[in-house]
Amino acid sequence: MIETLRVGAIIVLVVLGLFFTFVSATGVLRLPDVYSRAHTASQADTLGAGFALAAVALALGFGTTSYKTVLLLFFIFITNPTAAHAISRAADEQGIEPWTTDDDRTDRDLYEASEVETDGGVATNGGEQP
Amino acid sequence: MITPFEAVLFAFVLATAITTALLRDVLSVIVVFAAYSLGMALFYAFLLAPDVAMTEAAIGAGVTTLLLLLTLVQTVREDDNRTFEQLNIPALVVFGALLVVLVATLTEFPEAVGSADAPAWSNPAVTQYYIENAFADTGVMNAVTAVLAGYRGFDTFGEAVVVFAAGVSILIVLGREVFTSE
Amino acid sequence: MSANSLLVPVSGSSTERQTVKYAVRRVLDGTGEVRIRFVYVHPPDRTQETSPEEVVADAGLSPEQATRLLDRVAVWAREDAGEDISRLTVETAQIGLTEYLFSPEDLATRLVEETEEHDIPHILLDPEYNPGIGSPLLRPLEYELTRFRECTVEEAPAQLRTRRSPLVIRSTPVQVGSLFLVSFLFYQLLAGQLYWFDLVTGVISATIVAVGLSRVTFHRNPSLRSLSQIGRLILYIPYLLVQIVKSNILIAAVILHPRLPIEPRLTRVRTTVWGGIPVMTLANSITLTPGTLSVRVDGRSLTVHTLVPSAREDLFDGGLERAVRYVFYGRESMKIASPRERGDTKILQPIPGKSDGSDENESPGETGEADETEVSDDREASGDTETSDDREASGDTETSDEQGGEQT
Amino acid sequence: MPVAFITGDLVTDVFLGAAALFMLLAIAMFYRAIKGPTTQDRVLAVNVLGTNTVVILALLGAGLGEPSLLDIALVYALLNFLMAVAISKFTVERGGVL
Repeated sequence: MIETLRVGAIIVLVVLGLFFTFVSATGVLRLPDVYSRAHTASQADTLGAGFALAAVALALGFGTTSYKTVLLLFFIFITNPTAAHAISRAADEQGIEPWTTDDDRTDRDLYEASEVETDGGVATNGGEQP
Repeated sequence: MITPFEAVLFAFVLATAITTALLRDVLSVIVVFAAYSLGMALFYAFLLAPDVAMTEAAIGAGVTTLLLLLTLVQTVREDDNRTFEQLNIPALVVFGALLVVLVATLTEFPEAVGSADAPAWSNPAVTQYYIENAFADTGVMNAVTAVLAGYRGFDTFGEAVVVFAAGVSILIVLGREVFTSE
Repeated sequence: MSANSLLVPVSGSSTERQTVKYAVRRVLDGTGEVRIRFVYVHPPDRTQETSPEEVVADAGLSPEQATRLLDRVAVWAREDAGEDISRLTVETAQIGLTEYLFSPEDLATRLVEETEEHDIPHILLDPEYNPGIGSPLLRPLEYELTRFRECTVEEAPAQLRTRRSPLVIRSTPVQVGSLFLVSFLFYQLLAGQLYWFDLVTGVISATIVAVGLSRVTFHRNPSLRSLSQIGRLILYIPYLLVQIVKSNILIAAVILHPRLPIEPRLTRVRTTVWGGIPVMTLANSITLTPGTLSVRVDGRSLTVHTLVPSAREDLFDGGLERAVRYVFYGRESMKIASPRERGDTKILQPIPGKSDGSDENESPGETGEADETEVSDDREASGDTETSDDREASGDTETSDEQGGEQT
Repeated sequence: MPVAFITGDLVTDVFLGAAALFMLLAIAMFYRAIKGPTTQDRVLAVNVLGTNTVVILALLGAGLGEPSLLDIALVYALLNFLMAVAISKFTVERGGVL
């Protein structure tokens, strides 16, 4: 009985994890600019990973190794938003302007905006040239 | 029998590898290459080689990215708006020829290589020989070390030379500015 | 040039002692009654930006500390005067307590006023003098002082001591010890079993980490207060998880909606949490809660990208902010009003149809600098003096510090 | 190495199947890494891929009964973060990698 419950819980958790990761993937593909993509990347994905890792912890049983899953969960919950912040901050410093509803810029424009503003690899930064 | 997981993983690794080759922007290539190493780490993990997977994780996601970025700092990139490389026909021909040679060689290998009937597996005496005689033959306590540094010492020596050369090249690339700016 | 009186600004620098010695010798070269006036200049009050504990770090000394510094300097001067002490008058003063001296120019003007007031025509500057006023972008005090002709300025020929090497560890044993304990426990957790090899390597690794990184990890000694904070943090985690799940469902509905009904806007919130770790916790919580993403953190001011209006409303209602305040400052601080009520919120991009969205042709480099629409017009008088400039002015270092701590 | 496994092929299948589906989602997200348009988009996509990989590693660890894969997942979780931050810093300030 308790085993059945556990298997059921595992399946539910895995499915929830898959669902939220699916939302994250959809968001990364559908949303218009890097800022809004960072939303789903940091959030839906973190929750999806959380559910899936909870399922793994449940399957491995409490004790021997499952605390590593908890550790993993902890890391993901701290590092994911920080990474998303770092990425969006980098985008902001490069002068990529957030997309708004009445915006008709294309991907091409966004790319060029980022290229003009950055010195990240483009040879505009004179000091770096040998 | 190939599992669905393996099939998808194959597709992923192939996609990342091809994209790495095709993308024009070096920074993007570094990023995509990190994705490739994700796939490879998963492969090793799936093949139950956790130590190799761990190395791939550390090298692929961590060290390679940092080294490539540090190298990129020292270089100047041409400003180019194309996303993908143009196909270079001669290079493609060379690549195709190499592929044909490799595939032909691989299929012509004797069955023994990699198969379950390989002498190392089917004939436990081979393994047993190393276990029993490694110390007497080479004087090395650890059997793995004995095989690496003794029985196939030339091979290992070649590897060491390659790794050493790579290390020296990295130092030269990273240290270039120090040498020139003084 | 016969100088029988000198004005010496002091700041407690490493060459202070030599400067005092030189000043005394300089005035005693003259004849008759001589005097030295030591002044300490208080930098502008920065308590607006930082919490009381952190003010001491870089924003000058408290009046009591300044008095002690001046007393010490006066004692040095009398000591150096030796038998000529009868001729020497030592005066001390503190300035800047009631004024707002913002730039080196203000400071120079004030110092020159001081010389006129007390009839001291010479200023002696310590080569390491650092009033804590101004920034590298502004012209230095020496330049500003030379613009005034009323007095002469001289720099004391103090020998610069070599700077301390950054490898010298200034951390306290408590910091090293607690970091050692934490990293050792973490190592054993990863090892998973108690075995002598793991214990020995764990001790070695934890020692390296503790000695090498304790300066990066801690700003002050961990105390019992941190323990109660950890306790409240454990209470905070379930609350955060509920928030995450709740709003994740909402965002999932938005993203899977065929028409993708999003309305992304950059907003800025001036939060009422102070210091590195609390702001990091708040910024990360904001990022974790779907619909809001912290793009920049400058001191207390967060630039947040919001995806949908409802997420924006939640952000302005300040539930998370209140919870983070509860974690770090206790129950009392929860009474502080929400950002919306304080008027500390701004939408940095115009909302079409709500207010002026006319200024379209701003350059892409100035995200949200050009038009800042107040959220609610009736709150314009509520004392939000923040300009978009302080986004650059207030230190970006805080964020990078946090990330540095994160990686350790 | 045997694990505290709740046994039953159903759970193994669930984990391996979920791993395959996660991998499919990873391929979908990889499109963003190819497409860009900005470097930040690519870093973001690969960061999400990294989180996915961590999850897949954990699922494989549970599905194949190999808990040592969790260690790899831990290493990956930290290095993935490092990579995202390093590239972000690089794009802002050329050379400011570390």
